[in-house]
Amino acid sequence: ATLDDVKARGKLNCGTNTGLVGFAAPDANGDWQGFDVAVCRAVAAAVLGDSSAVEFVPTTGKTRFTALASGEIDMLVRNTTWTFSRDVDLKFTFVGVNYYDGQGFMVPKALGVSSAKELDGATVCIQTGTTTELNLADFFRVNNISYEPVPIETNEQAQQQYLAGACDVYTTDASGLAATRATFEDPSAHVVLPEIISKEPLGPLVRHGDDEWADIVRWTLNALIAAEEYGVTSANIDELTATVTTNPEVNRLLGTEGALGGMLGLSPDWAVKAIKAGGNYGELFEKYIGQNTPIGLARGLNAQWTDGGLMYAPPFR
Amino acid sequence: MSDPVIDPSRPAVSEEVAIDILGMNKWYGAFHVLRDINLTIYKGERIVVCGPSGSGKSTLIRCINRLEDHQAGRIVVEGIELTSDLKHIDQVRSEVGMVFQQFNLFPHLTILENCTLAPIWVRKVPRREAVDIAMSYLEKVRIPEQANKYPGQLSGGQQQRVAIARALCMRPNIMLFDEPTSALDPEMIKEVLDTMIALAEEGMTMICVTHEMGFARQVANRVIFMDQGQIVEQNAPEAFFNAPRSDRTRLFLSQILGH
Amino acid sequence: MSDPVIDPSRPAVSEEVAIDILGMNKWYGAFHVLRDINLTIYKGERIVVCGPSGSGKSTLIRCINRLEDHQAGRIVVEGIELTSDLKHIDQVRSEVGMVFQQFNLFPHLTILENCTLAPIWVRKVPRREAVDIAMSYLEKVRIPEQANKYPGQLSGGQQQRVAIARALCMRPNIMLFDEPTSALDPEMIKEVLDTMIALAEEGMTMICVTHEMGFARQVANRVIFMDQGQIVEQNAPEAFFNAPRSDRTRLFLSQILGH
Amino acid sequence: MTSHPDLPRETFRLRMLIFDTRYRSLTIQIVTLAGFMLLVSWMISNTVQNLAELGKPIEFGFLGNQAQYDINQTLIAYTSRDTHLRAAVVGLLNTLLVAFLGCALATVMGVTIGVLRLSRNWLVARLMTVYVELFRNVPVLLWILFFMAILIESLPPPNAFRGEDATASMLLGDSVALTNRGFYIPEPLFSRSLGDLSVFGAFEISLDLVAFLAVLAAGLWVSARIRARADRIQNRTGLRPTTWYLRLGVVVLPLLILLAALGFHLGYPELRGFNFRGGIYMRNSLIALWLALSFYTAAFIAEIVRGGILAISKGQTEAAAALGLRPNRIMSLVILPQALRVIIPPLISQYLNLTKNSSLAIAVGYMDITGTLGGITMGQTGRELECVLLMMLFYLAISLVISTAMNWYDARVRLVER
Amino acid sequence: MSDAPSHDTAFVRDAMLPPAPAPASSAGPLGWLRRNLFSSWLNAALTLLSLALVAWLLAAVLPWIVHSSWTVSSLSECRAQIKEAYGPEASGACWAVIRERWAQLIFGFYPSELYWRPILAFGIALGGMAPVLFPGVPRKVLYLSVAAPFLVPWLLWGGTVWLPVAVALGFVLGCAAFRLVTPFGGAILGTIAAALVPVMWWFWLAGPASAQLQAVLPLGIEPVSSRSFGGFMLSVTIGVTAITLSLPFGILLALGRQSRMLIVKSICVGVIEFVRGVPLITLLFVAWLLLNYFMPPDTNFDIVLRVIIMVTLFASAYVAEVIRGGLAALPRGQYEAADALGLDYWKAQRLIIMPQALKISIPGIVSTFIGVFKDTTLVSIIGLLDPVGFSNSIRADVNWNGIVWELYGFIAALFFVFCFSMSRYSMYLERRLRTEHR
Ligand SMILES: Nc1ncnc2c1ncn2[C@@H]1O[C@H](COP(=O)(O)OP(=O)(O)OP(=O)(O)O)[C@@H](O)[C@H]1O
Ligand SMILES: Nc1ncnc2c1ncn2[C@@H]1O[C@H](COP(=O)(O)OP(=O)(O)OP(=O)(O)O)[C@@H](O)[C@H]1O
Ligand SMILES: [Mg+2]
Ligand SMILES: [Mg+2]
Repeated sequence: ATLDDVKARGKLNCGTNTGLVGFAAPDANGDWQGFDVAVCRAVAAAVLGDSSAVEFVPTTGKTRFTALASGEIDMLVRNTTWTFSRDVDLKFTFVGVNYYDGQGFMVPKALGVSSAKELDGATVCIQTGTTTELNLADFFRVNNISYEPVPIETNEQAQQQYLAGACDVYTTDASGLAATRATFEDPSAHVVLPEIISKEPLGPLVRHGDDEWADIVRWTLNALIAAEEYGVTSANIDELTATVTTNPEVNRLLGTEGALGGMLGLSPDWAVKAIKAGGNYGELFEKYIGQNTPIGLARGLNAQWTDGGLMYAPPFR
Repeated sequence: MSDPVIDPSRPAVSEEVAIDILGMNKWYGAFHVLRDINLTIYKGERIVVCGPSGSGKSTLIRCINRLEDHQAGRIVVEGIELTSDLKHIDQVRSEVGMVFQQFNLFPHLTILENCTLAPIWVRKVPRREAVDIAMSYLEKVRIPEQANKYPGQLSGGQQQRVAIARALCMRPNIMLFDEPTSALDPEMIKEVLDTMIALAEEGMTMICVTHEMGFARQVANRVIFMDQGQIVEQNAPEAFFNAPRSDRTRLFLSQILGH
Repeated sequence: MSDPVIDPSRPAVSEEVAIDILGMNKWYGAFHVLRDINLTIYKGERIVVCGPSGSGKSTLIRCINRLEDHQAGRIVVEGIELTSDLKHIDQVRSEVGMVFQQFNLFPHLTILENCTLAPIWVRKVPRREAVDIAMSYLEKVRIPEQANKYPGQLSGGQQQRVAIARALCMRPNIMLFDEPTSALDPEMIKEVLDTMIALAEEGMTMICVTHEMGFARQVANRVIFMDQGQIVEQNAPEAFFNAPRSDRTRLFLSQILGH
Repeated sequence: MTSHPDLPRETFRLRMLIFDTRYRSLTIQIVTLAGFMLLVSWMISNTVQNLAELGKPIEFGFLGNQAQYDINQTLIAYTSRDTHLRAAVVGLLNTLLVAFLGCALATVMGVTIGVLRLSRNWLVARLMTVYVELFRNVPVLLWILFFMAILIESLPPPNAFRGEDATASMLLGDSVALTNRGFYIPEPLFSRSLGDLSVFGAFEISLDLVAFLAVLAAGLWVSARIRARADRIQNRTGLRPTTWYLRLGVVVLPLLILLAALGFHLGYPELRGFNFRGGIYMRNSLIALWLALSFYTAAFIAEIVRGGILAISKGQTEAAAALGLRPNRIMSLVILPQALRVIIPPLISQYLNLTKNSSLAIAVGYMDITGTLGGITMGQTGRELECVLLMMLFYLAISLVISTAMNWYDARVRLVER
Repeated sequence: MSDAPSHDTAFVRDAMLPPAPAPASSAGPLGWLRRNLFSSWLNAALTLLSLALVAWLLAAVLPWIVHSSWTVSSLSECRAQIKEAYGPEASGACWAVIRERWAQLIFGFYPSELYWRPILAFGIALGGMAPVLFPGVPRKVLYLSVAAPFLVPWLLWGGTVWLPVAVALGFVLGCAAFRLVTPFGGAILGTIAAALVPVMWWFWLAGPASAQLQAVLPLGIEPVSSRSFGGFMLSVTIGVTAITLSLPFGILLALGRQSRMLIVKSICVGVIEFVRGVPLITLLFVAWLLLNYFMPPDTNFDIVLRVIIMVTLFASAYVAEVIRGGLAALPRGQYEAADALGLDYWKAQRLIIMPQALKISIPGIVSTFIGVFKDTTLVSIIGLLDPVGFSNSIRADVNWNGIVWELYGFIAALFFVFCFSMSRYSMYLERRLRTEHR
């Protein structure tokens, strides 16, 4: 089983992007950083107790599924959209959603476009190997307008072409658009159009057929989300673990009550380690892609359900 | 040394000038290859040029059909002065045939095509006629049966004879030979020299760079000895071989005839 | 023609059979190269094989150490029949030394290494011993001082002598020579022939394809004349040269000795 | 020769399999074959087992499914509702297109550079050396990325052509627009077009093009006849009639007449909406790939051409000159026929390399076969094995065709030797 | 003399003429200019055109290179600094990104405190190749050549020292098997045994054996997984390993292709033509996507290893063709002389044929290596972080998002220096081969 393999190996093999601003990129020291990367680290911390026991495997849009299917990686966190055919036909298990996204369009303000429906005849840059290509084809066909697709291999090249005016529009997941826009010399000269033409729930996925492993990844992610909901942060977690709190849900999450960890085949404080690895979901969000980062994404759909968002961790019981 | 073999049928030399070289100088970059060459060659003369390696023999005869240009002095061939005028160069080249040490046959053409190429494209001779001429010269060099083979299929001696025939097909008035036998095996040398002797007997004006002294004695009217880009000595062959006047000539002859 | 030069010291021939060829035939594809060859060679015999080009001389001796295979008949060398059995072939090859027209020395090895290679790898002789043997044979062919040079640095005659030494280092009982002197300049031919004569005087069984008739007269016990893949005539040299019995032999000898 | 004591037929023994030269090679071959078959079948059975475990048995049915993605550069009609198979064919044609364009440009450039490298002009020769060394010592992938970046960064976007204060303008009397999306050039239009011919209901071929090609072929044929006649006249009289204007005329005039009859006119690109409309649009990706492959391959071709010309020794030129041949005749009668024999075989293998290198198209998003079949189709359907297999087959077929052509040429022109 | 020439031309030169200085038109700097740059109108025009081109290129590129910034830590700071230093219109290179990331571009994620290991490893590899590449290297260096194939991977990947020892033992076992079997089984069985025994050893026993030894006597250095390989080091590792490994396979394929045995020949021809007929990128797809399918379920090779396998296969086919050329250049007499001395096929190959054929082939092999080395950039397409791949990752860093030319320029320069010196070297080798006595 995957869990045993990972434990035997002492390392978690985690597939990520070869580079996507805010979500995965190596820093000057060669350490991978980003929102997706943090999920990997949390799982590694939960399973192995060490958030740095991760082997990051950069994958491209083309190679990611094979890497997972062939066992090259144990899990894939690479802004991958949860779709029917990937779940059913390609035989993967999506264990949750760490970012609710949707495909959007970015255009230079100077173009004077205010709606995607006005893009008839425009040249559109898209990253290949993703669902965006299919969404885009559908959107324009349905609206009966024409466009000129410019398929591009990496986000960086897309950005370069867009900035030089080689395409009028850049389309990708709205998060990506925001992240890209944030690094422009003059971000205010570009607008993200209101239309979100697709649902893009992005989340970690594992292979079919190993439910124990899927559970571990699923509940690690849920633990991060739940922790935010209950106010468990990396700052106060030591305190909360030391003294049994009044909230039994928190206690069960932190392993001070019940034996949830044991059921997963992990240590009782698995969730504590996962949360300590980088913080709870909200903390991670703020650290890598939130309002105070250059990327500056608002929580939006990704706020807790209590704040009107979609982040909703099932109960820990 | 035995007496020189003088061919009694050696034809007489006319009064007309074939080639006139006057105060000619040539440099390769800063290197002075030919120094103040003065030479008059009459129609029907057979000149043998010899001298140590690097003395400028090849350069001299290559200047005569302007494969090299000279920087000072004059060269007049058959009344045409060699300047950088293309017309003159063309005229001179079609009057002067040349045979190289390395044969330089065209390997992608048959022997016959090698021989008819220039008559057809330069002299504008009808093909049939060109073939007839070529065959007559190939017969003269005694290899008509090879006409449809390719150069690669012939021995060195045969190739050199084809090269001679090819030059003759242009019906030149003057023939230049640049060490025609030095790339050949001994038994082949003879067949080529025989061909050249036959040519000499017909009264062709010839300038031949060679170290075959037997040939020189037999056919030359005049032997020219060059060293360091200069004509050091020239004389009739018997006088040249028996009583060389310059020290350099003597030294050279002793080396050449030594073995 | 003068009397044959018979070396008084020419060693006697033993009764033991070295090579026995019986009704041997060989085809190259459909071309019948060797036709019904019957030949018995005794220990210590020196055979010279001659004949026009393409008559199958080379093929015959190449069959004897199975560089070529034969299709019918038998070849028995030193009591070992040459079949397609590898063991036998190996045995025969280490009994039979061969010298080629083109020397075929190994250019990437020194002379010494050329000579020690086979003893070390085939005979499994210790290196030191192999070097001693090699040096003794190199001395025999009179070039011990070249031992550490490479073949490319030697003249043709020296190379051929090394080739002989290399073959001898395997201490063969029989030596085959395929026109060993025909790629050499005249002055070098003599040094190689001298080496071979010395070898003959020691009583080595030798089969030699050559057109050096002087050599044949001096050392051969028997001269074999081949034509069109058949043995046309064989005889002691004096008889062979002075009184050839077949017309073809006469024609051939007149051509060969003509010049 | 009647009878000879033949070998008694040996009885077969097992050790003869190894020690008998007759059976030995048989043994080796059988062992090799068995080993090879074992290896292959082992891999196949592993694959089958692995794929079965993944629930992805090998089948090609997916090619019939809707592709659902758009392709910008197509030589045949294609929409996102067409099948994966058709998308693959679009990609295949795109590969052939860029390979053809690349080979043509690389040849022209390579020959020019190779010849210039031999120039007596010191500066030119040095510059060409720098070119050759620079291009062949840097990976072609980098060149492709470079060229793409240069096109994007250095040319104006279409909207720079717009408005009163336009910073860019079209060239050649407003007929050509060089933008950083690609080049727009005038397209041929026919007001009395013959329409299209549908082949098997799958492809449309323009009848105008067919007519054009037919007339061109006819013109070339007549021109060849005129040349043959000139040859005959030369053979007979020795004088070669001047025929170039006649030959040019029979090729060009009928074409002009045909074009006039079809109502030929040029459609100029003009800026409408976001982009230029009309005209032929050559996209950046195609141009970058084309230029990069051509510039890269040209460096190798230049070396081949230089080598070929150098291989024809100086003696050949001198001998021809000494016969009184003019330089252009020397070139056409002596140097070229020989140099071509040396040049063409390696040249053809450079063409093959260029075609194979065109698979790097994905780096700039040109939709060749690796972009469609080996890219989006493979990504969307997850049929790696089938897609890679088909791609390999396609490239193998190309290289087979090319190497057959090369062998044929080789055999035809080999110099006759002794 | 009956027919004495009617002109008395006899002549003797008493004093030799000294060489005169050449006229200005053919010597001196002016002569040089005239001859080399302005010998005709066409040439003069070409010269001027070239000069204009060079000037234009330099004018476009030089200011950018010079107006550069070396010290900042992000693109926006860099832009600000350049504007400040060279005026608002100036655009310049942000070489700072190279300063910050050069180590990554060269070593990838390799732990920085272990950089000495790859450096040492490539030093050893170079030393091991020295006897082939340079004349007059002392014989002792050959030991290094033998050790290098085991030492280099060990240094790069680290781990227990027993693994390379166990692998090396495989070769020893192979030789032993050959020695043992040949006397009674002949060369064929010997060869089969020599091939099978080490393969079995490597597959089933080498791993456990080295683990046992490690348990008994732990000797090792810190392991580094091939995931950490990246940048230029990855290119060099793939290139060097592939070429080294491709030599034995290339030799076998070439021999097979030369063979008279139809089946062996057709298999080899098939493999060679297949590999040469498809683009490397499809083989890399195979490495990434399919190689694991070909292996028994649950085997999992490292991706770098899989890429090395496929690139080796690729290089083998090209090396095989180069070696075939070398073999074809050997005269038949060499084979016959070896036969006549009683050497068997493998001994003849090893002692006589291969040393000569390989020597002739070295320039070709070096060229193949350059090609393979350049082609290693394609691994970026399957997501490995070679220099090109890494440049994308660097641009995914918020600080350096949007930087292009500096990275490409640096990478191109690295490759150029490496490949150019190699190609010069192979030309030198070719010249040496031509002049050496053979
Ligand atoms: N193209 C050239 N450039 C520079 N120097 C040259 C050139 N060709 C010949 N030389 C030099 O000019 C000198 C005369 O050369 P030439 O070939 O005329 O000598 P040669 O008398 O024919 O000698 P050989 O008997 O060796 O043919 C030599 O020193 C040679 O090195
Ligand atoms: N490998 C081969 N395949 C086909 N025919 C061959 C082969 N080798 C030799 N022959 C032919 O066999 C005949 C005998 O050749 P062989 O070399 O034995 O003649 P030879 O008497 O040694 O001639 P030479 O004096 O020229 O060496 C010749 O006609 C030759 O063309
Ligand atoms: Mg000369
Ligand atoms: Mg012979």
